[in-house]
Amino acid sequence: MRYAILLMGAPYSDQASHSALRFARALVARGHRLEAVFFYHDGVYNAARLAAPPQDEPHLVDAWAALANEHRVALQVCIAAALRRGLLDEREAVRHGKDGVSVEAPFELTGLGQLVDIGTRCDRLVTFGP
Amino acid sequence: MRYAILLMGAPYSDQASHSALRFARALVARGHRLEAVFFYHDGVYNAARLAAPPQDEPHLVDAWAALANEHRVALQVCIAAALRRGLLDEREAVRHGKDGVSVEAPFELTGLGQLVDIGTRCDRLVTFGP
Amino acid sequence: MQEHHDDSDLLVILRHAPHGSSWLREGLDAALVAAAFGRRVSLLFMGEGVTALLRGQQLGPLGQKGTAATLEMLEMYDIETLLVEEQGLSRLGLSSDELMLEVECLSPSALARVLSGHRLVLTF
Amino acid sequence: MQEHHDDSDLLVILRHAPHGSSWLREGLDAALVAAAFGRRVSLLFMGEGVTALLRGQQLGPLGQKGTAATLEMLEMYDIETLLVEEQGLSRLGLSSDELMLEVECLSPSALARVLSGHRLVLTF
Amino acid sequence: MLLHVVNRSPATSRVYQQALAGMSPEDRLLLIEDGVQGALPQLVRYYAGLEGRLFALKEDLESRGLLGRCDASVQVVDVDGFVDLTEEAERTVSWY
Amino acid sequence: MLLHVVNRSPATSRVYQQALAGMSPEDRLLLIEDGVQGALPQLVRYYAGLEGRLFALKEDLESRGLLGRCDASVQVVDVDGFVDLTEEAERTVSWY
Repeated sequence: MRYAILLMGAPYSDQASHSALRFARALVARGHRLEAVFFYHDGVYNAARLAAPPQDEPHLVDAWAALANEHRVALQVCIAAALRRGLLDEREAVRHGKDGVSVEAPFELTGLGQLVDIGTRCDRLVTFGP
Repeated sequence: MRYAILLMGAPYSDQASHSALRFARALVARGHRLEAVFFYHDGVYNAARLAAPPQDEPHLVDAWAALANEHRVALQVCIAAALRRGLLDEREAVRHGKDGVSVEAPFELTGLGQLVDIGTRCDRLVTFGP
Repeated sequence: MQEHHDDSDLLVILRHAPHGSSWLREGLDAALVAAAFGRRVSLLFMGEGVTALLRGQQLGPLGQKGTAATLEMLEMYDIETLLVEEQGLSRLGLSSDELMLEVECLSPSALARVLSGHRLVLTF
Repeated sequence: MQEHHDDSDLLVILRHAPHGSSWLREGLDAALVAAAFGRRVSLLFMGEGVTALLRGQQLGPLGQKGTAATLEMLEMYDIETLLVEEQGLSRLGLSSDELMLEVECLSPSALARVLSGHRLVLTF
Repeated sequence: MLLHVVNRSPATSRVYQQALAGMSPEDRLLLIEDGVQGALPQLVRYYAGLEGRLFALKEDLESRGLLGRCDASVQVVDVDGFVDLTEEAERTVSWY
Repeated sequence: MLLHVVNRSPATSRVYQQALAGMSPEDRLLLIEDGVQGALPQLVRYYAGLEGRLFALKEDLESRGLLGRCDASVQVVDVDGFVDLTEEAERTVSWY
């Protein structure tokens, strides 16, 4: 089946990101297609490329990136939720006159329309809240 | 009296930051001394220097900086909570080999010992949670 | 009611009060975008979310807008199905005629039917 | 008990379960740092926080450590006053002899006295 | 005397129980943010026994359209009154 | 048939009430994260009437030391069982 995940919890604050990653890995291991993870509300913090967790803790940002690269999962970050929280890719940094970048590929800033789109297009949408 | 504030809520997610700022302004208007705001848990996200909220919304990061500059309030960000959430100043960026900076003055990364210190040293500590 | 809840619909459940968090606004944003993309959208106000519909809301502590103005625009977006959890209202001692918009009150059994009747459900 | 709650004390209230959020770990970190700085620290486990003391905890979903190992180090930090809300335990059907550390159970009236008796209270 | 601050509604959160459990007979309780819902006549019963010691933040009532709906037993204070309360109390304990 | 997912404990949150309100008689409920506390014998009464339709996530019970304490009426599933449940249900609705 085609799945999508909606993640709304911040990493290192709530278990939501851990639960979503565990579920995502189980999905692909079972042969399902995970089309996209959509990051909204505090879930957008999962895209913070500068995250430097202690060595003995899971690196969630890297874990999402690995999942995306291995299984062609789109990592879609709500642009409106991200901008106000200080998460900008290079294009948005230029557009807002900021001298720094806090989001990079495979995470992509995108509109809420994508959430509606994957929600409708996929067979299953599973939400992980904080 | 000497006050300190402990802020644990993310900006743009919960009202905690708004409540803390409003309370801080009322404090200094009344002639109290606000020594420090300590940012912990998701409160550390208040220090995200790249935040780009819509024009018609309050800019919380700038509002904290203005308060700090006008009233000599220390803005102390828990370094352990900040690093895992992707908030690094220049020194930590170098130390962790990251090519970007997401926290700048007047916010300063500091240890939890500072929280204990201001909590003991000030006459009042008021916590704003998410 | 049946015609509102066919299989092409999106149900957005709003469970949070205005000003206290961004949940309400972010849920409404999702609803507005979906409507702009041509989806038929229903809103369900549950629990504390029913307070979003109270009259006389004002700016937040630092002058931020809140959500009342957005709710007033729903009709422009063709979002016309506004459902309210009856129990959510009564728990707060409110009645539907005190609300700023016309809504349909749902009994507990109707609530479950509404959830089953939508193709996509988003909880905020 | 009185000697534990003099005016130089810090009370850290832990109200969250392990693994579900970072609150418990962040509260414990504050307690450990305060103890390392020479403060006398008491811990109060309230509500869901009492589950932090259950035996047999294991790694989290992605292999993260949890907080049980930290709790076992409390004695090394001279954090010896471990208070548990009696009601928090009974609400979950637990009793204090099922816990991994020796604790003092507090009745509702004792709870309020403990809060009043500390110079600094941090709620997590 | 301590000031306790609650920012969640008793309609959906049980945090009010923790605050009440931690309160001494002379302590005060201030409702802020979503917590001001607790000042509604229908919900104020959760705070029975706090007569004269129960406060709610005016600005948060106002922004939610709740100012006129507040139960008569609740003392409404603005943010300056909030500062007063923290001055008068030895310590402030927040429940969220 | 829908799958409802609850991640908060009925000991401190009233979210379980919203999930129950949204459930049809054939819907299923899965407890995850802090929600697995609801599988304790003392708390499972909040889910009365869900016999045969109440599930709890094994890994989250295990990491909390709760696996052996689970009420007999709760069906324990691991994360693969979670995937099964989402396959079998038309939709998943999360309450948090």
